Amino acid sequence: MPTPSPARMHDFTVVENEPMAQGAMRLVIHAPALARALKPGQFVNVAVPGNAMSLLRVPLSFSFADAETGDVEIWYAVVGDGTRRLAMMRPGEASTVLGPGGNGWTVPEDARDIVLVAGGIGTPPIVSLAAAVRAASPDTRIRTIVGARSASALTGLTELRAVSDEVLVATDDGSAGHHGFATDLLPDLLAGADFCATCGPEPMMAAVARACDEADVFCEASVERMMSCGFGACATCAVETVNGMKGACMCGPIFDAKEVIW
Amino acid sequence: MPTPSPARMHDFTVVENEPMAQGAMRLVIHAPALARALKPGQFVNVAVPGNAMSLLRVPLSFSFADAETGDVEIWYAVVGDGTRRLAMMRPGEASTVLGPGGNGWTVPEDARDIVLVAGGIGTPPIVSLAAAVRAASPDTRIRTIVGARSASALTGLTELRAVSDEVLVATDDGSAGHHGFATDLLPDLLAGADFCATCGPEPMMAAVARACDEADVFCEASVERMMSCGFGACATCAVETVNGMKGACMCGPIFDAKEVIW
Amino acid sequence: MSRVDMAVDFAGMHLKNPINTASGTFGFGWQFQDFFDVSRLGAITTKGCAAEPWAGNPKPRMTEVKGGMMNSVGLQNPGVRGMVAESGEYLADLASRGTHVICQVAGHSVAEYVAALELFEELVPWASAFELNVSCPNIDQGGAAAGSTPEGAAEVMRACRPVTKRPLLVKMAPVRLPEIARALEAEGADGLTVINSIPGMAIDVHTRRSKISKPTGGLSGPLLHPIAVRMVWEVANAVDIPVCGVGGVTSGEEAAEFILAGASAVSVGMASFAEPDAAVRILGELEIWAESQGVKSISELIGAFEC
Amino acid sequence: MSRVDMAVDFAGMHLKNPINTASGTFGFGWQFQDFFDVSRLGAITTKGCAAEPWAGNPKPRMTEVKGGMMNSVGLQNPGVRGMVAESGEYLADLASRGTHVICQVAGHSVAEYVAALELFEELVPWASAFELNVSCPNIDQGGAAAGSTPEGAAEVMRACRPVTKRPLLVKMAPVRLPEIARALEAEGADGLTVINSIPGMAIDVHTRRSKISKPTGGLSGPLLHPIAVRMVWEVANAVDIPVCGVGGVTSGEEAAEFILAGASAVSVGMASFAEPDAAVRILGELEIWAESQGVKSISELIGAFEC
Ligand SMILES: Cc1cc2nc3c(=O)[nH]c(=O)nc-3n(C[C@H](O)[C@H](O)[C@H](O)COP(=O)(O)OP(=O)(O)OC[C@H]3O[C@@H](n4cnc5c(N)ncnc54)[C@H](O)[C@@H]3O)c2cc1C
Ligand SMILES: Cc1cc2nc3c(=O)[nH]c(=O)nc-3n(C[C@H](O)[C@H](O)[C@H](O)COP(=O)(O)OP(=O)(O)OC[C@H]3O[C@@H](n4cnc5c(N)ncnc54)[C@H](O)[C@@H]3O)c2cc1C
Ligand SMILES: Cc1cc2nc3c(=O)[nH]c(=O)nc-3n(C[C@H](O)[C@H](O)[C@H](O)COP(=O)(O)O)c2cc1C
Ligand SMILES: Cc1cc2nc3c(=O)[nH]c(=O)nc-3n(C[C@H](O)[C@H](O)[C@H](O)COP(=O)(O)O)c2cc1C
Ligand code: FES
Ligand code: FES
Repeated sequence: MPTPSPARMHDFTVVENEPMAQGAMRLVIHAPALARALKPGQFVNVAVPGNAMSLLRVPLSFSFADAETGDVEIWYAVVGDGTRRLAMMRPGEASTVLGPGGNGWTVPEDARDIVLVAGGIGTPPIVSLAAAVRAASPDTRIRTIVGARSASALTGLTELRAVSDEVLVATDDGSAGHHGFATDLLPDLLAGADFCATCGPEPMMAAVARACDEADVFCEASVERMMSCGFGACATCAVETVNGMKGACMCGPIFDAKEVIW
Repeated sequence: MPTPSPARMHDFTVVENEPMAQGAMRLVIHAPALARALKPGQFVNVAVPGNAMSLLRVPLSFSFADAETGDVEIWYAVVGDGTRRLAMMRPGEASTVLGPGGNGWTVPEDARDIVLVAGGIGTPPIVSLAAAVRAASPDTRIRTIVGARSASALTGLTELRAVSDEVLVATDDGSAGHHGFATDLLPDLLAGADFCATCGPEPMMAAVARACDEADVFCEASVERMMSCGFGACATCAVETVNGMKGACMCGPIFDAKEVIW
Repeated sequence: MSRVDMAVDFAGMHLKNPINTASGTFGFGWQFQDFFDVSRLGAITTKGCAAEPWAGNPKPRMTEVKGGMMNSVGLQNPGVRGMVAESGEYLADLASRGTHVICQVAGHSVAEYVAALELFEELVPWASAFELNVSCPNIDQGGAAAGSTPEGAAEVMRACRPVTKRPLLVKMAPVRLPEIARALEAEGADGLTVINSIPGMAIDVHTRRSKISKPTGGLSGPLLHPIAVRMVWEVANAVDIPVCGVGGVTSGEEAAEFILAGASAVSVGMASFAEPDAAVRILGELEIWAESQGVKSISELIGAFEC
Repeated sequence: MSRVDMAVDFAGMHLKNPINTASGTFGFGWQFQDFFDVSRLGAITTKGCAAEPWAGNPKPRMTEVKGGMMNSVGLQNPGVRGMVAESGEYLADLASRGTHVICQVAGHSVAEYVAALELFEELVPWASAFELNVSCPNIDQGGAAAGSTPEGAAEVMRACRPVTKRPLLVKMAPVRLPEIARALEAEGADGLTVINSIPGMAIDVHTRRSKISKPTGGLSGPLLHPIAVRMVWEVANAVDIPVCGVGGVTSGEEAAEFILAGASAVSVGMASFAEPDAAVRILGELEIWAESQGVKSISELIGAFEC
């Protein structure tokens, strides 16, 4: 029998839920057992109250999970009904969360020069990864590219600067950093790198995958799919790979970028 | 063209919403134009927030409508999802209400000795009627019977005592007043009466109608039906009468008790 | 002033906009006159009427279900003559103000449909079109049965077609749509209204009885919407006559889904119960959407679903 | 200890209680093993498997709709051999703990159903029964078509019947139920699972494209429930073989409606997604209801709807 999902049901209460960037919110929930269990790259699946017509949970990555305080931090874009309702949750409000879901990043043990590429609201799994790498190995070189539509939509700069050796910025409209795609900046960084991790819009990740392939750098990508269950029971989250369909919630969300058919 | 419903759309805010008896709540809403328009026996149709799966309003009678303060008082039993959500509304919360709906009582001008029979949560239209009759004519004799399952479920006693010449009580379990049906007490009161109004469970109203028929007293009854619109557009509220089907929301909720096929 | 022309052609009628009302949810129009200017709508469809008055079903006639409601009104109606006496003046005036009035025709048998339609043809010069309701789920014989097979539906259409030169629409049951649509088109239907409520059941598990007076009733509301959009798409792909979409419309975007799926008009149903001016709000939202699509006329969007 | 005997007989199986799981919403069982003791359920039905693995449909495969969800998974499955290799051990153990395992069989053609069933018959001694899915709305040929006419459904059944002596169930499409049910009964079906998801459509009105990768998908969730209860009632009245009710069950009372309408078993579907232990909660609620009805055995309540 394949290994079931590590996800369990947890109660949580909202600690903080505040705007953090254009269209994005920063949520802190208190869920001690979950906070202890989460590994960078995994996700959680949140039941958001307030709409009896909506039965499914909202799958979300996390940027920090603090085993000591029991808090988990989530950054999310308000895009539809579920995230709109989530944005209305007030500190003290309670609900349940399923997690951890998925596999997490697998940075090679010997990686000493890693490149991270985050786009839009794709920063959380990159932030948690960067922090973990830095904590584990103070002298691994971490260079990070963060992209967004516009300066006001950038997330995670402070957090990433705190643990990266270098942080480059790109915006579609040129309002901060490089005027253009995050991936424009990538080829220069890949020389010498031995691992790359990316999370963001699919076209961006596809470009990162291509660049890494050319530069022969092992690359992992965090792939999003519409998820109904988050623990392997429904097959709505399938990712087309060179090895056939693989569920994003169990075999992912982190995939070897070469395996994914972009 | 028949006369359209007098109902209009009103915003309201909750002023008070507190338990008043076993399973029953007292709600005061602020809706000045509605408060001015309501006549005893009419009803209002409240949009209760909190369940996107439930689209219809909750039709409710009123016990008091104060044209000066703009407040309307409603007594309601918590019986299902709509009234459960209503019970969760807090002072200051806002929504909309359609009203006034329906026709109201038509006490004969020359009625000088009236009998009122309320059962369960059917007191509100009886309370508003009693107050109006008393205000219009200080020396009309008002005798009232109030019934309920049990003492703790009785509503409106204080209000009815304030304006009635006599208030009799009946409870199914004998925990207050007469041990038995409200209608057991009726025949004695009907002698000499020239009008009777009743609101409560349908079997009770049917018994009142029969007793009035025997005593030859003109009787009006407030008839409840499942209502979808409350203003004559859907025909879900039909009441079988000797003159054919009549809509409870437009030709009622107050009917000549003789007309209704009980 | 909108920059998009909202007018559409529907079954020989030129509607100032695609918004219509679903039969049985809008009374005879005048019930809404104090809530909004009904003449802003493209059309209204009146409650189904038969040659003679019908009493409808016993109480209770309605229960709420998750995502909608279920009714067993059973086509209670005042009959064509009663309807004309009561509401004729209002409807004639509404028609004169440019809102097309579509009168729905009810019957228990082919002969009753013909009888009702003959009366309508004679008594309602102001009506732009008639809609044959061969799909009411709440009457014991006739309705549901007639509309649920291609043969039954065709038979009603064949008998009614000679009675009037005005457009004849058919309100379709949510079954075997493409087949029945083709059969109706072949018999000369001018347009199809898709869909009538879907039969459902709601049991009070404590009393073990139906929550309404009949074992089954007709479902309305948002729960129907994705099913109805699919059915409109199937019908629009199956026939050349125009379709009016009905089912669970509570917003302009939901109306837009019907239009993209191939509907030329869209009816608002139970949304008007809790919010009497829902139809005109939805019209406004539909207009905003049409503008966002960069078209000159909303008709360009009919069937513009890409797959 | 419950005072009500919750055991039911269903299609030759003696279930310790009527709660089953809907195919495609419960994986192969082991996905739920860390959420609750799966062996508390009467039965589970596994995801439809074909003789060979299927890749299913492109992304996106799911969208939420009001009152439910719509999927176009397209019966992605590892094939019978893959399923047995992956999940066989778990399922054999589950069966040994008294929970009946029903394996669903998928195919694009009559021959493919037979091929898959033959493989199952050979490889899964622990399965109590097989369910033919002739009604998947998400595959281009075969499924939907086969199950949507009495002839098509009968043909699949006729071809599969000789392959196994174990009970054969059929998962029915939400169309022409009584007719098709009678055809299946005549061909030797042991039980009917009513209903599969209803085809629907959800259009992104800004891009004018489907919200999923196919124009239509299968609807699940509470929006189905009153429709499914009606369909179970119709089927239970049409045939003598037992019925399993499926569609929108999120509570014991909703399961009870199916039982009153004539279902011997009830499957929990998408409710398990957001709440992995929904099935066992629903079982508990169903038991409380059965107790409240003053019966010795829940079987007394099967079809006990009064009308
Ligand atoms: C493993 C995983 C991790 C994620 N992490 C984050 C995160 O850290 N921060 C964040 O802002 N978002 C994240 N997402 C996306 C997030 O789940 C969706 O934005 C959210 O579900 C939208 O819900 P809604 O009800 O607000 O929007 P809806 O009204 O459902 O949809 C709005 C838009 O969001 C897209 N969407 C909806 N649900 C999903 C979903 N389950 N997966 C992918 N796209 C979806 C739809 O295609 C649509 O375009 C993640 C998704 C996955 C699968
Ligand atoms: C004109 C009128 C005046 C009313 N006045 C009052 C009042 O002053 N106080 C009060 O407590 N109740 C009153 N009712 C009844 C009240 O409308 C229902 O109790 C309420 O709608 C129940 O809604 P729910 O969602 O809580 O319950 P549901 O879950 O919908 O149903 C619970 C129970 O209430 C019954 N019910 C539900 N809706 C209606 C309805 N529209 N009409 C009749 N019965 C219904 C159902 O049959 C069921 O038994 C009145 C009803 C009408 C038609
Ligand atoms: C109370 C009620 C009465 C109805 N009466 C009729 C009718 O007389 N004729 C008809 O064709 N449809 C009738 N319908 C069905 C509606 O016209 C419409 O097809 C259905 O409600 C779906 O649309 P909705 O979800 O927008 O309400 C009725 C619906 C309701 C709720
Ligand atoms: C993601 C998903 C996958 C499904 N896969 C199958 C399947 O493989 N075979 C099948 O017969 N039904 C399948 N179904 C339909 C369910 O078994 C069930 O009939 C339907 O979802 C209605 O029940 P529910 O409302 O309780 O979910 C699937 C449903 C969902 C949501
Ligand atoms: S989300 Fe259900 S299997 Fe991945
Ligand atoms: S409630 Fe709609 S007509 Fe009376």
